[in-house]
Amino acid sequence: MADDLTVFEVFGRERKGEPHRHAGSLRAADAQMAVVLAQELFCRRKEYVQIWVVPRTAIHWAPDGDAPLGPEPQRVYRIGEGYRGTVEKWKRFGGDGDASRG
Amino acid sequence: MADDLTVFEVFGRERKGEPHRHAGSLRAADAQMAVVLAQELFCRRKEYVQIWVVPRTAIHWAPDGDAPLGPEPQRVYRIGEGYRGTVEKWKRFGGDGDASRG
Amino acid sequence: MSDGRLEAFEARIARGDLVEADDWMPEEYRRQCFRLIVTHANSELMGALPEREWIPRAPGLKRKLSVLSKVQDEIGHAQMIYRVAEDLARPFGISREQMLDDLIEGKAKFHNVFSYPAPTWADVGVIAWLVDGAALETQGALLRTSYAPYARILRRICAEEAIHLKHGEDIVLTLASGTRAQRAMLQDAIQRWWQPLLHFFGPPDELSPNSERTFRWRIRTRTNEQLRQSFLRKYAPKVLSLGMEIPDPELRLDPETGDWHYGDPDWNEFWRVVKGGGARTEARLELRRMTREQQGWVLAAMADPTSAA
Amino acid sequence: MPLGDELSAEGRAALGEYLLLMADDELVIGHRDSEWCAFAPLIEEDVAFASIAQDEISHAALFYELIESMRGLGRDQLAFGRPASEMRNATLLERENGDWAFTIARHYLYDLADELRLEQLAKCHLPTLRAVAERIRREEHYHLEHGAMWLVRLSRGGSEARSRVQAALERVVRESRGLFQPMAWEQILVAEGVIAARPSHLYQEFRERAGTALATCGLRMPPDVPPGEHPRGRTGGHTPELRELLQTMGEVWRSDPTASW
Repeated sequence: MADDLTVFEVFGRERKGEPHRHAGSLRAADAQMAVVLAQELFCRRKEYVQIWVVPRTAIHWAPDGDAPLGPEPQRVYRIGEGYRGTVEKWKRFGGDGDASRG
Repeated sequence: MADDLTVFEVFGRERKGEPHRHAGSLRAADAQMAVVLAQELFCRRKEYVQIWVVPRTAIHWAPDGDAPLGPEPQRVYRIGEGYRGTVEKWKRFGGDGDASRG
Repeated sequence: MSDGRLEAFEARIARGDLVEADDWMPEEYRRQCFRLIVTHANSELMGALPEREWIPRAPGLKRKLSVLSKVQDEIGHAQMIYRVAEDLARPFGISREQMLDDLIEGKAKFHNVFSYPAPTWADVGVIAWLVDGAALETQGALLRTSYAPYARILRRICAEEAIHLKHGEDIVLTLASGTRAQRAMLQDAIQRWWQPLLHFFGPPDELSPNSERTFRWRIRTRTNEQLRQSFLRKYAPKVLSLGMEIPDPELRLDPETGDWHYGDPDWNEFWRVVKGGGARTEARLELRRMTREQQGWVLAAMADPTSAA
Repeated sequence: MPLGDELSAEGRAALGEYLLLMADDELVIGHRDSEWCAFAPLIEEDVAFASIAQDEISHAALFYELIESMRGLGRDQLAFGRPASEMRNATLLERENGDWAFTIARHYLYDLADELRLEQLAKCHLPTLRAVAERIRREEHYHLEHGAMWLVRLSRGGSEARSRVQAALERVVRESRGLFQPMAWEQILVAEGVIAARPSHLYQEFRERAGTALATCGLRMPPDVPPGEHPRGRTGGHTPELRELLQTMGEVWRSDPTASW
């Protein structure tokens, strides 16, 4: 019987201000039932102020192969590491190098 | 015109063992475009090892918020279309529409 | 009936609660949030244009990559913010398309600074360092805004702006320690950008009905003057330490208060620019209009139902 | 051990020429890609295409650094300091961007040609060059996926989009032979075992691979052009569009090449 049920992924928001996080998955005949079940399974102790329920077949994911997401190695000019020389350069002007970050 | 494009929600896993967290959303013409664009919108700095991309219309939620989060009035997304068409490597394009990424 | 909800809403805000996209909110709260957020999105999109002119001319492979990456981030910020604005404005029936049309037809506002020309490479350093520094002040203060979807994207925007700041510093420091011509180019850029930077924070808050409500509902948490002072405290000393002059004879630090006193930055110029009179405003809006016409066919191809996979 | 030390003097010179050709290809297409920044047809695509532009420029930097290790000329000197007559890129890549259909069609077919070239390099026995080729191939995987996605979308996006993309393919194919222009030094690299076959001999396989790929996108591969009309960018036969590009690109750097920027 179980195999004609659809798998749904469940996401929950723990508090206002927090993004939804994956909480688990469940099997159900349809979306309405999945929502009811999810509230039962995941909200009994008010763990979440809101839940999202999504059929697994509607999820598209990346990466598809083994290539990692994002460039390898990391692009240094996109992160702070690419500009570590500025601390040194500020010293030449008597600055202590990080004041502008307050 | 741009507002006819479907809204997709994006979830990302920061490290192995971490649950997927909601990272944001984007508009795209279809799931293939959404997955390709989501990679550069959310992973330019290696923020995630994997991302899930879901059309917003496939999301069912509870408890009901007060404002509709659901399907865009002009373009109701057909759940059937949610079946996972993919763009394989250049040899097996999404063009023939049924290759599964599974 | 809704008065009950208004009280409850205001009590929640006063307690420091946050508002999510699908929560009930007074229509005026939604309108005020939308006004602030769509102006921010427009500013990010228009803000990319002065530096964008320098991607093709950036000297050296590292600078070419970092200017391109920075402008890409600004477009990425616009994407995140328009998405928040779209979800917020759906009950008003306003789409992203509508927001872009209003921007192009000069009906929508964006930050004054992005109407100014960027004639030299030094402008790229000054914009990335000082204009992004100013933006980081206002955005940092908005991290505590009550509208949660906006606060969430601001965390990422501020983290990326902090990297843009280092990229800008690196250019400015290289010019400041370079040839006489490079130092002169830097001084000229600071000369041109100082007044627009003071304008960036807006005139001192006369408690207009708008600003009073944005504070009561904790959409904004710091006044224009507080933000301007915070900017001056951080950046005026650093500009001076480079041996550069600041074009304001009255600029001085008040040792007791730690505040900087500055000469009147000509608010008529500010209002003239904000109402679309900036030197480059029309040219940049025209650029966006032309692009929209040339690419209408791509948007049509994306929306074409026959092509849905 | 600098790259190519175990090769003969001619072998090293030939390798330097091949690296310069690849570096100039990637730099010029990366520069053209970057011109779309802030003006792509959809804000979400604007961000994605700016990453592709950065990839190509970064790949150019990798090749220029390999040449720097062999000839001592700095990577910025190589990229910003040479006139059009010394640039080795194929003319197809220097053409202005035109509409989105031309940009996508050109990029996709160039990515296919580049993939063939990189597959060959990934088998070469010089470890440094093999490692660089491997890294670039990983990032090019995304370019092919991005190009395929757009070609499928445009070919099924209604009549105007379909005719624009088919017309763009006609223009691109007319100049794609220039990507495989025969060069004198090719034979030396084969003789010294750096690569298994002359790069210009990859043209037929390129046409087959492109034909298969376009068919699955629902598009026709335009016919080949008669041999006489092939562009000769790799031996200095450039267009005014490259001269203008280099003039713009070098404007600040050339104002004082000895200064640090």
